[in-house]
Amino acid sequence: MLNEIAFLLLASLTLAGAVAAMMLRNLVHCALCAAGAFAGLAALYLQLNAEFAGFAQLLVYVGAVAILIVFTILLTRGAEIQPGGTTASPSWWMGVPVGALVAACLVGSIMSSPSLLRLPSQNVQAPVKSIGEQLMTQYIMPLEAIGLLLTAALLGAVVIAMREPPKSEPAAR
Amino acid sequence: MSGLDQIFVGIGHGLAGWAPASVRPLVAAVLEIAGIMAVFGSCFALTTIVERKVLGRMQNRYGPNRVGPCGLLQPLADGIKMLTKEDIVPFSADKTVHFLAPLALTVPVWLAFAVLPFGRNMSAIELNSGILFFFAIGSASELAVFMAGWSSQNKYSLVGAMRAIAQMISYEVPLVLSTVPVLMLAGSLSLNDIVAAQGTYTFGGLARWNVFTPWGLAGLLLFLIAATAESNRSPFDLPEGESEIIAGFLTEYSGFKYALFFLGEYLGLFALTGLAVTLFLGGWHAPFQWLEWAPSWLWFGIKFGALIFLFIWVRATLPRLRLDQLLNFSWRFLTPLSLINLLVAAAWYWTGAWKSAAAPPVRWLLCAALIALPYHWLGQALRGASPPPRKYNYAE
Amino acid sequence: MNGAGIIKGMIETARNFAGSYHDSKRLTTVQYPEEKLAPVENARTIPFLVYDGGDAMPGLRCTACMICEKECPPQCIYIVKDQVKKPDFVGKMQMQPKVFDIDISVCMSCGICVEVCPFDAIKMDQVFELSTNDRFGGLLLNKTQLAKPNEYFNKLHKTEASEIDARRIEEKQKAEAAAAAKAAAPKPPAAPGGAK
Amino acid sequence: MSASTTTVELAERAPENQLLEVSLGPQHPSTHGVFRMDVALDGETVVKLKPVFGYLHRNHEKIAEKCSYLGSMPYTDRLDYICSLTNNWAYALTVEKLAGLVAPERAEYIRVILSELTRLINHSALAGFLLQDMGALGTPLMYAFREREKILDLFESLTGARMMCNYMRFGGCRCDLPPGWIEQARSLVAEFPKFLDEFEALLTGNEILLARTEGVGVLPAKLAVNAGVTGPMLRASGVNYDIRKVDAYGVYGRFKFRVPLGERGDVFDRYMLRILEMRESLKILDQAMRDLPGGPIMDPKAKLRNLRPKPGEAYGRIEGPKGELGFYLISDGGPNPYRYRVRPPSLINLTILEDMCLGQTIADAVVILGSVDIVLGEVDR
Repeated sequence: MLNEIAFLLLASLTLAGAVAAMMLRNLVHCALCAAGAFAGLAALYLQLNAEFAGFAQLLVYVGAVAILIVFTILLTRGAEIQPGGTTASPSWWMGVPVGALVAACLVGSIMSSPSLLRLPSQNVQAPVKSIGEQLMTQYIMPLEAIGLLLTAALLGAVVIAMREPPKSEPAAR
Repeated sequence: MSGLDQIFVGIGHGLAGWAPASVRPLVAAVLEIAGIMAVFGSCFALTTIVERKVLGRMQNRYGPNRVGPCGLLQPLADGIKMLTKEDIVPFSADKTVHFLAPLALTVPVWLAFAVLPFGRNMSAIELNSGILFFFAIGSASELAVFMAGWSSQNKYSLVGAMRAIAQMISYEVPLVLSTVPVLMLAGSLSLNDIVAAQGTYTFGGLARWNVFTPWGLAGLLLFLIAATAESNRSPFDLPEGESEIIAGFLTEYSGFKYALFFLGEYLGLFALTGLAVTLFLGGWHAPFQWLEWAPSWLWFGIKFGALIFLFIWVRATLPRLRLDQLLNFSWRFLTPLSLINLLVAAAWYWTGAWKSAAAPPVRWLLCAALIALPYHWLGQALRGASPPPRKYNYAE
Repeated sequence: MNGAGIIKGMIETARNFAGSYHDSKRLTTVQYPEEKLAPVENARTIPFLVYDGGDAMPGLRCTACMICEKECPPQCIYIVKDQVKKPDFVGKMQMQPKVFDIDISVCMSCGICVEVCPFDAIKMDQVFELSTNDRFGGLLLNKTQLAKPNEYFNKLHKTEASEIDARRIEEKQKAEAAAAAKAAAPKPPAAPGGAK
Repeated sequence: MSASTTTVELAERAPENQLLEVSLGPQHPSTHGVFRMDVALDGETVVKLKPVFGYLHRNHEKIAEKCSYLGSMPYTDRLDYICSLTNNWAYALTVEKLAGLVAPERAEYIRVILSELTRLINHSALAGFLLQDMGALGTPLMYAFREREKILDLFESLTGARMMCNYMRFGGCRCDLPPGWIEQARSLVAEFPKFLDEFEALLTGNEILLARTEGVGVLPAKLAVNAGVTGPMLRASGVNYDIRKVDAYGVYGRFKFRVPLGERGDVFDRYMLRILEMRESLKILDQAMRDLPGGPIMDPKAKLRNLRPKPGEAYGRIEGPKGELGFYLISDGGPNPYRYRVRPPSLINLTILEDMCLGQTIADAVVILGSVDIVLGEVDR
């Protein structure tokens, strides 16, 4: 019984955070609500006893990605609120059917996928040690690929952020 | 021995016994939480007064001694003052975020205590990925610092917040990397297993703590330096560099919110000190075999107090680093050193198989050299071509 | 070694920390209200008027010559002369101040009034607990509040006070000898005026 | 961060609107009094810096024109309130030049002893405050103040006040040394080197201090000379100019002491200069106390009260702890000076603050201001 209440609570919090991240005017508030949504998601993982996934989510998303989002908001446009802009654009009614279509095909593919059919075995214990071994043996290729991808992204970010030294760029900014 | 040692565990079980069976686990959990919050709450109050008295003694003065016997009621006086002080929220500040920031900082830090083993089977939760939980919770504090700095809408707090985030992110890397050798050698992420791994005793009854190995000593030093930076303490207290930007992200806070930030900072320090004791100083194990009779939580307390004294001692002595030096220090000195520390730990592990009599000292020296040389070269590289020592000529 | 300087500094603070428990030179705090520093003879805070004998007003040495009022840099002394004259310690008739106020909130305790006073009438006190709850009246001391006996002056500045007393006694004897001589030589004069 | 980036190149780094205007206002923990710096920051780097002062202006020079010569002597204590005795001496020296008075031997020796003790106070307090700006929470400052208290007790037992001494008169000193004063001073001078070694052990080798001060706020010798900078700041840039050697006023000619000179003129040199100058002052104090003559301490024909020097002008200067402290007096024969002008070393050393701080970070700007050693009483007069 306790589990269901906790699940409902956490799920509603996460959804509220996600919706708020979309609806609020002030950009920094949106970023913080997004961080709240990430934390809610991490709590859901923990509820399913997937400790490693939950803590990794908390560490990566709430620790780093949230700060990244907030920094990008600050450094690019700042958090000024566009005066008078309504949250929903005038042609919102065009969006509803497109949204419904995407939702339909998503639900369809989930329902028909084989993984749902198998009865989920009781809380499978996934200690960190076995995850570590799997990562290093069976999934070694995806891990290395992700590593390369992230380093490339890091280098790209550094190049963009670096301010060109004044001498090489004659024209004023 | 086990009577006094298990005294708290016994009390816990006794009290939980009275509760009806269905809700017993809940009551046990609440008791543990209450225990941790009581102990570390009073430890926070005690540390504020001990810090001011030790700082005073190091500066040839007494430190607070007017409130209560030799100043022991000073935290009570500070608490009342903080509660009664008016809580000013600047007009242009973003009210909600300004209000949430201290909470967002303090709540995660309380969670970090759940996983630390304070004594024999005295840790609130036994997670098999304890350290990951600890660092996941620890990383949430940056967001809180940003919320505080940005919401005060004040130049000084914005500069302070930016400094704080840059510092915390760049010092999280060496903090985590310096714990990896311990995990590698202990073979598990759970803190209880790590403490158990340090439980055996070598010749002469000396405990087999990690700090007596070269990579352990280097790891402890790296961890303590990174911990000072994580909790914004003295050589790295740039975020609230009083002499430059008043109180950094704390400028616009007063009254109880300021006290909450203060509490959050100290609890962060306690959590990191607790982790340092668990990882490197053998958790609640006694230093020598013949000292095993003392209760285990007492050893944890003694080591914890020693490290807190070390932090206060460093705060009394060292001036503050500049921001660019601070970041250089982390990225060009601490992080490479902690990576090299991994190699040293690996070397220690492979040379473990030597059987000859002279193996332990040779092995120790070999690994120590493996870490000392890079320490010297990186230090020279960091300070750049150190200018020749200044000679001052005199005019008659 | 890279960290050598920092470690030397840490040892220094540790020595001070340990020293503060046993070495008096390392702990120099005086707990003010309970312990008080020994009074320093030359110390000066605010001026006070010296009077001889038991009674304050007639015994005042001040002859309202207004030199200190002119010389005081912040002009914090206010004197009004009194028509009635009174004899001084040698018997000569001297003026006396009807009003003698010092505004100690303006006074910067420089001691120039003491230097320029020809009659050793004003000296520097050593009391520093001067806090009052009234900013104007409380800090404006009038003649009666300023007057203090010569014994108090002797207690504060012993060497200077003993010199002045010696000089005054010697002058008094010289004046009495002159008066006696004048009395003995010509026809018997009126009784000598020396009033105690 | 090369300190010599010119202003043009800096201004081009970030457009005007992105600069963060911060006023390190009069209400700031590390401006050594009521002094304001309007700083334009590009990130952490100082791009523009405008010093604003005048908050502590007390109209000292106009008041002096109304006061008698003796009357403005206590006001000179309030100029540089950390070293009041050197202010007194400079003023007394100038009036003696104006009125043609000569102080007796014993008074001259006492003046040298007191001004060297004041130099010890000022330099140790400066080193303490400099470390306070760098973030060492009070430890060096408390050690410096522990020594300063001993010297202030000496001043109190001699002149009557710890900081506002008002001790020197035209043609000598106000009162002679009380018994036991010289022995106490001698024991203090004997113990002082131990404190200096302790201070240096705590600080000079400290890597963080070296990192924070080397190459920061470099003052080229040419700029220092052109800007009229004097005192330890000038000597830290390597220019050999010490008025005690140049003028040899008072009895300084009889003492053997050396003048330390810096090499690169950065904040570390200025800090080190002060420590070395303290050691030299100790040498002077030893020699002065050894051959302190007896005799009167006041020129008998010096009149205390209505001193009316004959019309004319005089400029007397001494080597104050902060630099060349000068007084320029014009007398029209009346009891008070016609014109009374003070040459404040702190103010003149402060004019080049912007040149030193450009290109440095805001943390450095605070440390550079600390190394300039200003006292707002003297800057604003």
